[in-house]
Amino acid sequence: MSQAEPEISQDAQRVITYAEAGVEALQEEMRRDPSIFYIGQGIGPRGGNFQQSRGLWAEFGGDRVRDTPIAERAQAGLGVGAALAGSHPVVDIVFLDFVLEAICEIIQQASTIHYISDGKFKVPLVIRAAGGGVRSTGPHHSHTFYSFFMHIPGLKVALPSTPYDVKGLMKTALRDQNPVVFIDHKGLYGVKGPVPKEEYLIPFGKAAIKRTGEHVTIVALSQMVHRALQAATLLEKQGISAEVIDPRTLAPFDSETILTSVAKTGRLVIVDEAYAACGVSAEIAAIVATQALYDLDSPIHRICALPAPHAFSPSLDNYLIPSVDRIVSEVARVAKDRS
Amino acid sequence: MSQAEPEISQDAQRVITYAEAGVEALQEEMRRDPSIFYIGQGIGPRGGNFQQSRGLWAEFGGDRVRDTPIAERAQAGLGVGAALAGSHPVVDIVFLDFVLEAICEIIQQASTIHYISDGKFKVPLVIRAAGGGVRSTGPHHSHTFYSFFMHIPGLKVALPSTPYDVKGLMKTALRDQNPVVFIDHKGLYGVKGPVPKEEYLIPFGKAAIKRTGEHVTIVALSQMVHRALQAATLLEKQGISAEVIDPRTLAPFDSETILTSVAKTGRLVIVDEAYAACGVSAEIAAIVATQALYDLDSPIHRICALPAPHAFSPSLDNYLIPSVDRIVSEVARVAKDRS
Amino acid sequence: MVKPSKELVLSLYRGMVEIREFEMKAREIFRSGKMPGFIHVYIGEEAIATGICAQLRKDDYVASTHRGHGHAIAKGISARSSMAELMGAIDGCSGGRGGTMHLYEPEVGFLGSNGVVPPGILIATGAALSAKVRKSDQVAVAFFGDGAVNNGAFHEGLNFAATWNLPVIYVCENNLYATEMPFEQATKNTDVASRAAAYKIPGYQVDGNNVLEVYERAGEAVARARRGEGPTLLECRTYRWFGHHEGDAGTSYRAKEEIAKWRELDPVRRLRDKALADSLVTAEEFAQVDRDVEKVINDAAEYALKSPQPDVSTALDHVFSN
Amino acid sequence: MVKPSKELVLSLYRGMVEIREFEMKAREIFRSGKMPGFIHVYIGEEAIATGICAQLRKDDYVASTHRGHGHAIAKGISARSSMAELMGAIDGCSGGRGGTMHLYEPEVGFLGSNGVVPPGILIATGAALSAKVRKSDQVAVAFFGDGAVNNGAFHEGLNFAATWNLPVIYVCENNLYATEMPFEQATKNTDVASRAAAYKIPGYQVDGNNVLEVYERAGEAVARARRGEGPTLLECRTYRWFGHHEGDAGTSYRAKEEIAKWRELDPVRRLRDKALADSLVTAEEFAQVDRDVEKVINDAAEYALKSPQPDVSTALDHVFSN
Ligand SMILES: Cc1ncc(C[n+]2csc(CCOP(=O)(O)OP(=O)(O)O)c2C)c(N)n1
Ligand SMILES: Cc1ncc(C[n+]2csc(CCOP(=O)(O)OP(=O)(O)O)c2C)c(N)n1
Ligand SMILES: [Mg+2]
Ligand SMILES: [Mg+2]
Repeated sequence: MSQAEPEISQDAQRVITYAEAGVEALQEEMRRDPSIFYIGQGIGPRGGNFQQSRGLWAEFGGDRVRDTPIAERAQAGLGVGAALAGSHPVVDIVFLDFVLEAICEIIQQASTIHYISDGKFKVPLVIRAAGGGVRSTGPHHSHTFYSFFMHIPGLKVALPSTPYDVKGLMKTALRDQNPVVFIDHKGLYGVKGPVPKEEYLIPFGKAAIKRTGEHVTIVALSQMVHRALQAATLLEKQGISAEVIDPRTLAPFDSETILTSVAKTGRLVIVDEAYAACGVSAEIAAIVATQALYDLDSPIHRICALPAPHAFSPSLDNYLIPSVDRIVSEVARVAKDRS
Repeated sequence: MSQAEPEISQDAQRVITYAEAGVEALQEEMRRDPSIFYIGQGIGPRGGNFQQSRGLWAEFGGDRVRDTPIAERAQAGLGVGAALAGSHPVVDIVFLDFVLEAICEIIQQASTIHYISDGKFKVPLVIRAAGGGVRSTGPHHSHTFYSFFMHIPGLKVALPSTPYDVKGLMKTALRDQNPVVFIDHKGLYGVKGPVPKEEYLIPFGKAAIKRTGEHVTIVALSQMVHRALQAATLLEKQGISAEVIDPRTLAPFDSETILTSVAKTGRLVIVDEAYAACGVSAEIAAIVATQALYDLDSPIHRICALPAPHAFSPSLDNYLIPSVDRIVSEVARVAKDRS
Repeated sequence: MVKPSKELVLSLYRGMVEIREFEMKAREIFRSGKMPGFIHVYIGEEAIATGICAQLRKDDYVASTHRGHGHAIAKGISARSSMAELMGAIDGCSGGRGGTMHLYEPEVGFLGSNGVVPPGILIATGAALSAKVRKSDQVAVAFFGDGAVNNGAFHEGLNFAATWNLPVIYVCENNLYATEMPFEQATKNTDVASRAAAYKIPGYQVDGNNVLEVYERAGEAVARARRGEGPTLLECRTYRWFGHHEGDAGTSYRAKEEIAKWRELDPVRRLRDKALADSLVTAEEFAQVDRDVEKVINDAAEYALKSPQPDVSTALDHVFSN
Repeated sequence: MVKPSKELVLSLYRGMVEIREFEMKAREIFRSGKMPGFIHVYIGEEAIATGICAQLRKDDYVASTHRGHGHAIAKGISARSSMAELMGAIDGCSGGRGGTMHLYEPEVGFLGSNGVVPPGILIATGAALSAKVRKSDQVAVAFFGDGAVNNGAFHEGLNFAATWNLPVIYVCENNLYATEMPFEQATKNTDVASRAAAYKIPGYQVDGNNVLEVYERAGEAVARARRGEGPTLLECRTYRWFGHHEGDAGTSYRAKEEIAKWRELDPVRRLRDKALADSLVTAEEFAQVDRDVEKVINDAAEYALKSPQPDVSTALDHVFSN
């Protein structure tokens, strides 16, 4: 369970963007499996707000790649119905924020039906959306409430941070027979990374150790993985060796990799762009405090969005979200704590 | 901050139900403040599914107590608009489950407007709903996702467990100038308790120590407060003295009372009818693991709903939700842990 | 209306009586205290599920509501496994996990009753979309009450189906009340069929207590959908004889005269009287159906009452599928 | 149409030009790279906000959309504080916390533009409900695009207002596209005004590029609402000259000819030409307005560009109110 990134990603020569990686996964799986179709606002000819569906409409046609009116609740509800009837729909809500308009269908219907039908019906449904803020997207377009989905049994949740992970996890999502909430990050769509041409899948529930280290474990999510890695490089100069773990999926959740790391480092910092209260950062803290209390040499520490709505003004916006500087200084404090 | 229940509740001679206590609070405040009005499904002549609005329509008339069609999103959206226009609406969604249909308006609009209008607009709005399961209410009528609201800054969240708390907290909610999500428990509406005739308010952010104890701190929420108290009585017979704390409001959250208690007992068990992952139980664990790690003599422990949809069948239903037996045995294990 | 055949009359009669007797039995068990949860019975409205589903193939889809026992039975879930489900027992169609508001059966295309008011509309629409994308000629039916039509999901669902020309039939069971709220307090436009115009689809008002009329209208709508001509909205006017759920007498907010008037329009008796008057079916033939059904229902009750509760060792099974 | 007075024409002209010039300036600043976020400009649609708001009192309410600069200015937020808000600066009407999609101003009843498509409909309806409960004669206006009408919130909001007879005017700015999606792909019924029938309220189609027509229709609807006779739906047909937001050219999914045709229907020029032809207003009088507005907008831009960003020490202020 607890290994550094598989070899394949290091060997890969080819470098593509996070958005392209998602498209490739969809393309490959849609070619393989005719039951997959894709619906959402602007995902047809336009190719998605973030180019996250570029080329799919041209290749698969309007029957399998459908632009929808602005009706998120119905989009999700139709996805559930289609999944029950044997399709494997991908419903792209584009902005994670607007998943709120559809969350009743995801939580009440999609997450429960397999269980309450005694396993008779399956709900193979991917709800895709991009979370996080980027360039003053402001209060209604920057949300990060992925903890809501992790709270609910019956949902799987993927939260990729690299092109490699996007592709491997999306392919897995499209073969999973359960509802999967697949959360990209708006700020990462243009980020490039190595993605092999050969087919690969990334299993759900397997964290990636994005950097190995000895003194402190940093668990970071989504875009914060990149900031944590930058911070780790800077911390190295202070003589602090940080291990950076990206859970990659929130459900199933790979506690083992984190527990193993904390057993080694004795220190845990969680970095999340979401709010702290009842966030994934709380859950990770709880997992360690309930299962590995005696491994800790220092209190757990959380670095999260400060508790205010997402502000438009760049000054506030940048201040509210964890920065590399903040991560460096707070991790350093934890690493040096000898209390 | 950290005191046992105020004297007044012990002295009170009068005993009324949880449902009646809520009605009384509404009645008193609606008499005092003409800007309050109340809308929801079946809260008019019918007096609410759970008699939670009994008599209000008769007293205040159809203008201030309005039955609505089944349109939760609009109910909440209208509440926001009315609050901006100077009213103080109470929107009763009746079942917490159906707050999901309206949560977009609560999170995107209600929670943000004061902040993003630079403090110019206020959103004095009470969203009322009853959570939890009772007698096989099943998968669509038993939800407990109050952690969602605790996650979001700008929302206050009340979660009363007794008639006394319902009345005092509802009165406070109706004087608060912020959106308050007020969560009753379906299974408690018929529960009786002392409620003084004299006016009182319970400030938000002040936990109640429902029972003092020495060996272990149990933080319990909503209906689980009652089960925890029953368990504490049984544990006493085993020589285990448990302190039972009810946070009463989740936002603001009274960490201090819990930290003080854990400093004394060295052991923390959290009992919640909600799921563990990213739940309030996670947040409480995180608060203690980040702020009071060295006070702990034993790993934190969570007793929560098992991770499955709410099942209809009584056998499963009872098994999935924490029972008094389970609380007794798991708390005893923690209290005796000498690892 | 075309003259119905004897077989058709007997089969529709049997369908309605089975639902009626199933519900009467469920009420009896509920009142005995043995049934968990809260049941919403369909008595008085049997003609709708029966007339509609008689036009469907086994592989067509139905999505239903909280008041869904009748739809389930009409679509082909057995009385046995329906009743066992109401008991929360393992032989129920949902293994006891779902209960009264959550009957499921893929074998007969029953995509679930529902504890939430409007999602069935969306689920049926989604199934219709799936059929269309798969180029199958299956059709989907959404049953829903008057309480659902003022909800946003109704609007979104019908707009999708109209725009994409999906093979779905929207069946509004307008029984004039949503819990205790009269429909005319929930909307200014109480003519549900007229709302079809907003989506540019056909909408018809149907006498929901006349099974032959429902059957005929359903036939047209299903044929239209099957031909790829898109959705239809059918407003079936009807009435529930009893309260919203068992425990509600249904008499505090509805006038005695109104209840009596609608009881006069009993769909079972109307079909029977008409067929007798037309000398199409004999009293003995009807009586034979009654006796058959009684047996089926008694057997179902016995079966359900004997079926055990799920073992707690299975409590975490089926949270996820493989 | 009644003959407009010279004062009215000049005031409507001024209103439209102020919005036009505000938006042109905002585009300029945006293109210079100094403006954060993404702006959605209102150019081409000025007649609607101007004509509607000219019928409102200061204490009436408006709830708006992502394309809300024009509504804000028409309702009385100054160009200065609007432009500063677009800069995320402290002198903005929302202190820089809201930005382009979140202008707020209680002083003039502006209940916010919105980053989410349909909630303004509900917010205006709620404000109207508040007015009614308070027995005030205030009215509320919801502006929204064609993109909102297929959303459930539209349906729920209009049904509430109709049923409760609320003083609200629903103004659909039908500019034929929602981002890149043509309205006829989003619905089968592209006649928005006709949808009023579903709620039994009056609905009118209005030439949204004719400010006098908008003004007149708005006057009737506001008067109706003020008299307690309930809501009205106005579908104002219009067109945005540019892309959905700055950065989208708006040309890949819209035909050149279509854009050209609508530019011909420029509401500012139409009003001007008509008034000149009627010899109601002189060219010099219009030119004077143009010069005045130019000054106001240049001043606003200067003011906004000088206004500082909020200090981070205030980042956690106003999360809660006392
Ligand atoms: C979204 C939602 N809101 C509220 C409820 C509670 N509820 C259950 S049934 C019902 C009334 C439904 O009335 P109608 O649709 O007319 O069906 P009927 O009971 O008359 O058959 C209500 C309000 C619910 N189940 N779902
Ligand atoms: C609920 C929701 N879904 C999606 C979006 C993304 N979005 C922003 S504007 C827009 C198009 C709106 O079109 P329309 O209502 O016609 O207004 P216009 O831009 O044409 O003025 C979309 C889809 C959103 N803001 N809110
Ligand atoms: Mg009804
Ligand atoms: Mg538009």
